[in-house]
Amino acid sequence: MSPHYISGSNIINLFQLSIEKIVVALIMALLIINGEIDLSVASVMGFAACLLAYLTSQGVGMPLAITAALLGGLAAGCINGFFVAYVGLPSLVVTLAGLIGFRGLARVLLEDRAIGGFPQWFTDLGQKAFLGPLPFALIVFVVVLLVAVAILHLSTFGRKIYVIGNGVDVARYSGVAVARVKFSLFLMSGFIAALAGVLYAARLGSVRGDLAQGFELEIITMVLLGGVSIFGGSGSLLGVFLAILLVLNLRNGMGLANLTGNSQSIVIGVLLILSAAVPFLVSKVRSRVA
Amino acid sequence: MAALPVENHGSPVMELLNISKSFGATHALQDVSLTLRPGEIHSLLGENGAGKSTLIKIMTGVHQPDRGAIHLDGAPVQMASSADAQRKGVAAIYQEPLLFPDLDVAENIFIGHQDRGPFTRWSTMYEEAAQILASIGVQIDVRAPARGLTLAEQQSIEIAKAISLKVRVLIMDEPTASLSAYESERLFQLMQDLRGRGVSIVFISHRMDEVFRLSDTVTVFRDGRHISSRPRADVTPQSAIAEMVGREMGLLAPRATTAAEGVVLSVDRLGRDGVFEDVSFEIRKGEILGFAGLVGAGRTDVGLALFGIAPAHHGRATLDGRPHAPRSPRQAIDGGIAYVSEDRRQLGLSLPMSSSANISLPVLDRFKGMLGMLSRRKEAEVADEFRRRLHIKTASVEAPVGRMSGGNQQKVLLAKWLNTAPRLLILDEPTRGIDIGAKAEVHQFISELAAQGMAIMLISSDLPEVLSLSDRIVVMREGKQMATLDRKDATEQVVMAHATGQGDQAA
Amino acid sequence: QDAGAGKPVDMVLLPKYLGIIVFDQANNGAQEAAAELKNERPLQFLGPTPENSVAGQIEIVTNATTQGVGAIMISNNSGDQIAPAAKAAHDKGIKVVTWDSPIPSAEGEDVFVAQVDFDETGRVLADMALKILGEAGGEFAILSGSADAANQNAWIKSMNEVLKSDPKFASLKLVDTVYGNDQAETSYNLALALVDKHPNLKLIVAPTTVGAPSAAKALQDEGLCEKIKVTGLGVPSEMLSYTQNGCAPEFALWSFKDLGYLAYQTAYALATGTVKAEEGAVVKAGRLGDRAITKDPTREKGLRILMGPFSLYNAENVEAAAKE
Amino acid sequence: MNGLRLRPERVRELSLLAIIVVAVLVFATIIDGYLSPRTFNRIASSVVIIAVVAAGQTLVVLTRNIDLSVGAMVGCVAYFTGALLAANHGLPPVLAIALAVAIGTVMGAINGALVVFARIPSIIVTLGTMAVFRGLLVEFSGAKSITTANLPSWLVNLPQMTVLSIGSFDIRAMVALALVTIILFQLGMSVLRVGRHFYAVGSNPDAAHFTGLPVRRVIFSAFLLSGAMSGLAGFMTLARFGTITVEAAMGLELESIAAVVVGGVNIFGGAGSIIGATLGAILIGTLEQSLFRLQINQFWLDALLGLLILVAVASDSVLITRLRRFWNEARARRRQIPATTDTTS
Ligand SMILES: Nc1ncnc2c1ncn2[C@@H]1O[C@H](COP(=O)(O)OP(=O)(O)OP(=O)(O)O)[C@@H](O)[C@H]1O
Ligand SMILES: Nc1ncnc2c1ncn2[C@@H]1O[C@H](COP(=O)(O)OP(=O)(O)OP(=O)(O)O)[C@@H](O)[C@H]1O
Ligand SMILES: [Mg+2]
Ligand SMILES: [Mg+2]
Repeated sequence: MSPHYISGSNIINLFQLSIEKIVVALIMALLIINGEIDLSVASVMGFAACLLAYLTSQGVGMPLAITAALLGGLAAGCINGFFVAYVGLPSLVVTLAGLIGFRGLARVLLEDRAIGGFPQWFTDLGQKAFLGPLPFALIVFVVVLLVAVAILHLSTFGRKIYVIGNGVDVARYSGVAVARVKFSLFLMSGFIAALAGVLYAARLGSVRGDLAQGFELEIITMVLLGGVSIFGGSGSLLGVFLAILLVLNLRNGMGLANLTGNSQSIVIGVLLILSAAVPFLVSKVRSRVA
Repeated sequence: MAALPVENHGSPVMELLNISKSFGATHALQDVSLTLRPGEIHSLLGENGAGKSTLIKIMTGVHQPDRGAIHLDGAPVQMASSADAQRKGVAAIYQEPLLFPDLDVAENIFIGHQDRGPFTRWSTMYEEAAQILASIGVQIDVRAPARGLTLAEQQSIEIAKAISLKVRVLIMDEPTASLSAYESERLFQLMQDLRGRGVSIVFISHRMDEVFRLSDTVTVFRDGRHISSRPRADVTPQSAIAEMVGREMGLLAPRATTAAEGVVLSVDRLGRDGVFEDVSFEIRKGEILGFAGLVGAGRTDVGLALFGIAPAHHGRATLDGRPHAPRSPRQAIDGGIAYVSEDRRQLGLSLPMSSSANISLPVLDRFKGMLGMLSRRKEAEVADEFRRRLHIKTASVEAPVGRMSGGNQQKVLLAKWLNTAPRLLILDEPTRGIDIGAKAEVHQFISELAAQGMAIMLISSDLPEVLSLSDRIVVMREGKQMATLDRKDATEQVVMAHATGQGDQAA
Repeated sequence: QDAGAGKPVDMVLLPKYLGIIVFDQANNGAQEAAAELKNERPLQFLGPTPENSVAGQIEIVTNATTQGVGAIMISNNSGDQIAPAAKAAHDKGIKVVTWDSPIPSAEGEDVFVAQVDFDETGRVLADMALKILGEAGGEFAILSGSADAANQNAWIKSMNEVLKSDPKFASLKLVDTVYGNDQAETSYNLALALVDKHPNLKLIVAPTTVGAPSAAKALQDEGLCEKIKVTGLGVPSEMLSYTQNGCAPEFALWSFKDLGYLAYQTAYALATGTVKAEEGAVVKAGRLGDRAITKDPTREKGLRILMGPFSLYNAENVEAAAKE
Repeated sequence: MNGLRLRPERVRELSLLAIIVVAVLVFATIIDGYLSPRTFNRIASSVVIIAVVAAGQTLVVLTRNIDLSVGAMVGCVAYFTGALLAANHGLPPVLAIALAVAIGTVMGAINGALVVFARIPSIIVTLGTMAVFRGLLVEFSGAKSITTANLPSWLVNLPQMTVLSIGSFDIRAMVALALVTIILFQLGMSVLRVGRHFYAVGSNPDAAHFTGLPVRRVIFSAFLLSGAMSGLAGFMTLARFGTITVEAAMGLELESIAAVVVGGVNIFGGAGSIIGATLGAILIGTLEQSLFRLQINQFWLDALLGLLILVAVASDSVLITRLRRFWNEARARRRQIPATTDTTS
């Protein structure tokens, strides 16, 4: 093991490098437990960041641009949520459309440009420590984690998420406002994705149309790896949090051992398949033994 | 279609010898033997969980027996899979027909055939399908997709499939559970027709009258054991029930009416386009208003309208004197209505979740504790109280409902809705598919609730149940209210006459 | 020979992306230098896949910083997005040398090893265009890499300036500039789209080694090589067939092997402390001789070491060059 | 009467065809010289790769599964076939194609085995194998790319090869190859009994099991064939682009799913056709190439494509249900059978 592995700054680095993904993963967990999926998160991240960059390039002030970017994320979530919750289309397809469409809007906004030159305080927010040694995004992550835990595991809303994930009809017949729950989750997902996009823009210091492209797969992988059932109704944030730690450490460990991105993705891909296969194999072995 | 030779007293077509089957610690079947003769209708009786379905799954190769043998025509055979069993002439029709909604009727009949060559010959297939359906007197368009067919039509297709496969043993697991009386009647004719062709039929039903009308042989199971097999003439309903439950048990006794003053729900000319129309009735405090009719008569839809799932388009209803027109179940629940669904597994309970979570669900807001968070302790306390009150058999109220037996699940479902402390309780088929013991308990409990002053709307296709529990009975047919009968005027004959549209002749 | 030769230094070489042939050549050159300098520590050649280009480079730089390597050599695949990570490395005492593509703001960068003079590149591209189109000139379009690639943007800018300032190029008309993101498929499609959009197009200038062969292949597949030519920067072995069949009569490149070699020499000298990253310092770069650190004239801030020169390839010399 | 013979699915396909025609006409009015053989060739050559992959994807989606690894498979096949050809210039073309298909088939078999035998949901399996295949490609290739210079000349010249010229409209060899494959597939699906098994398994897996259909074999074959089609597409990608880097065909999985969805294949299995998916691919390819042509950028393309998918699915869920009800009623009326559930009359 590399001696650099356990240093405090490395642990912060380890979060910092994937912080945007793991913030979004928390909300994705809620959505998947609810029996839906949001494939469009990475595109919404890109869209929000591009909106921010576009507005600043047009001379709009940073606070206003950030607000607009977050509102843009809410709007994206609103569109996804409307078609899933109120029109009743499958979220896989709606958010696939979103994945392609919002990325398209991001491209329309920035075209071929890369826009940077953000104010110092904004890039510092993404790049410098904010509270003690902790960067701002890490604090955001902790806050989102706590809020998500409170929502999913402690609140009545969280109970509704599970019930809907286990069967929409039972929830409906029990007086649960199914559409409203789904719609709010998509709103949350859109908002958090936009927030993550803004954070990413701050960390990178400039924005291109392809910002965060392809992140959705890693985000979903972390959630599924955390034991959340792709069919909805089961899973916990503890599992997701552990999976996040596992993925971050694996990536970091492999990175420090100079294994590059693609070996890492092989390992994570295999891990994902194994984590889904193990419960089945165990039950099979158990029935053999019995 | 060539008729098979009729031989009523031939040697056994199928024999099960000393079959045992366990699922983990559950001994679903222990040392069970059964003999099936050609051209007989052989009924299996037993409480829920007695092992009937397990036995037929072994006959059709879905499960493999732990011990014992299966003989066909005297020779031992292995049933490797349901397809294998079909090839050997043994097929099953389940309570919920298993069709392919996207394929058309003819394909549904023939898709399982292994011997028709590598190509689909569409025109030949349509012709043959039409012939088979005609031969059993069913009129369904063979080119229509199976999606959207009625349950009865779907069962006809299953039977056509069995005929096309030239089966010799046809197993029917609770085929009438969701059929109207008229549709059941058609099915019985078909069964007799098949028997005439020499097909042996294994028939499972919880309805005694059907069993005693149709069977040649009656077999009783209890707790995974074979209790008796006798010709029908040697069995009475009472003796069979005694064997099923292991004790003597009276049939339903009518309850004493407790209806008091004060109208809880009043419904005036309620209607929903294309579903039901002009339904009017009142329910008073402590009154049980029965709803009788054939399946599809629209009783559930009236309940769903009042519960806000599929709101009414016409007419008006008042609850405790205030207008009642819920647009969602939430509004209905807040208004004081509870609806115990007929479909426990799909609509009633969240099976992977605990009883306490299920019981608190409709009124979750009442279980808020600190900071508006959910209080699990409060939930458990309430659930535990219901566990005692309803004699729910479960190790813990935190255990998943899905692992409980059907009867206990039904009690949890009742608890869930009683927990809302409703003014009006709508019970839709509250005892469907649960065994006699649990059923009696549920009946007892419904009576108690009425005695305590709750207004109850009881939708049931179990005529004796409606007749013995209700104070008054509304009979529906095809979305119309045919009659509202006082308890003293209601007999099975009168109710059925109204339900089948023969009310005028009967009156 | 570097005075510090023989000292062990951990070093990382970062290409823009994996899977592009010229970067492998640069790696070979760097390995050659490592052997010459007797650095016993292995050289890590780590790069991102194109789909996580920016994030991938940041991650690799950050990890290298955590490991506390001696020097990082970066071919920057974006704009200033890498700057914070480079600065963090630099602040920890790690030498950061950019090569092939610099950090525009020079933030966190010790020195940029420039393949050629970026202003010269513009002129070379313009010259080749003029040579192919002849005195009559005509319409041409640029097919570049990613929109924020520091090196390509500098080249395009200098080419535009040359076109404007030198009357010799008055007959050349730039009609479009598009970005294929160094992806073969996108570049292919963009080349065809350019052809359709501009019926009088005579030439596609692709200052990227991915864009040039993709554009040539597209024209060849459509049977348009008679009408429209390709030029730009290309690898001889990839361009061979197109040069021979006339699709791309002439293109230019420098030796990426030498570039890797020089980057390594520079980074090693900085890391061992034999040379300071300041104007006027001189790196003794083995077979490439002495190279001085100067101010980078193409950026506001920043130092650079210039390699050069350009090699022009055409039907006469391309076959020999491809065999190298 | 004849109108009644049109099933809702056919209506869906015809309307898609109409949309394509309208799109072409609209583009023709705003782009000079659009209606030309060149445009046709351009669109055809780019559509066929999506269409071939979409045909395989259709089979998978019909059985209630999804294959997210197609892009990675196409990339792998293109690379490995390229490497093989670079090493053996003498390899006959037919064998080269067979090899490409075989490599794809093996990868499809891995997906299929994991889904069928390890019982892992396909979305997880293919999400995983997508990363694994792509990663292996980078590892094996040593991050080097295949370039036309290494490839035999017949392959480099294949994209220009024309099998049939109608006036100045050329039918290119690769387009023909793809079309023949797709037509064979569609025929197989409707004429072969096993073709209908894909529909049955997706329509009701439980019923398929109890009916004795080889459910596992059917799902396995779906993935296998999706792999095989990706193999063919990989070969076509190699021939078309010549330069194969580690990210070849990235994003094709989304395009193929988009084509399938726009083509009216039910994402929940059981309904849809290869023809529909092909039309979906044609519409997407036409938009893509035409917008490229119009603006020389794809900026609006993705935004439009997203909208297209949304509109296609939304109109499906509303229109197809209506159409089907109408169709049922009309048929029933013709046969004097009450359309609704009234069997009491
Ligand atoms: N797949 C299974 N796994 C575990 N236990 C099972 C399984 N199938 C049946 N059992 C158990 O075996 C016993 C017999 O069940 P079976 O379904 O045969 O009863 P049944 O007589 O058909 O009841 P019902 O009237 O409710 O249909 C029950 O205790 C049941 O819980
Ligand atoms: N399996 C089915 N498929 C399609 N339509 C159905 C089915 N079952 C019922 N319906 C339709 O629903 C409407 C009324 O059914 P509803 O369930 O309200 O009747 P019910 O009298 O409550 O029957 P049940 O005894 O099942 O409760 C009718 O129009 C009928 O055609
Ligand atoms: Mg049973
Ligand atoms: Mg009902």
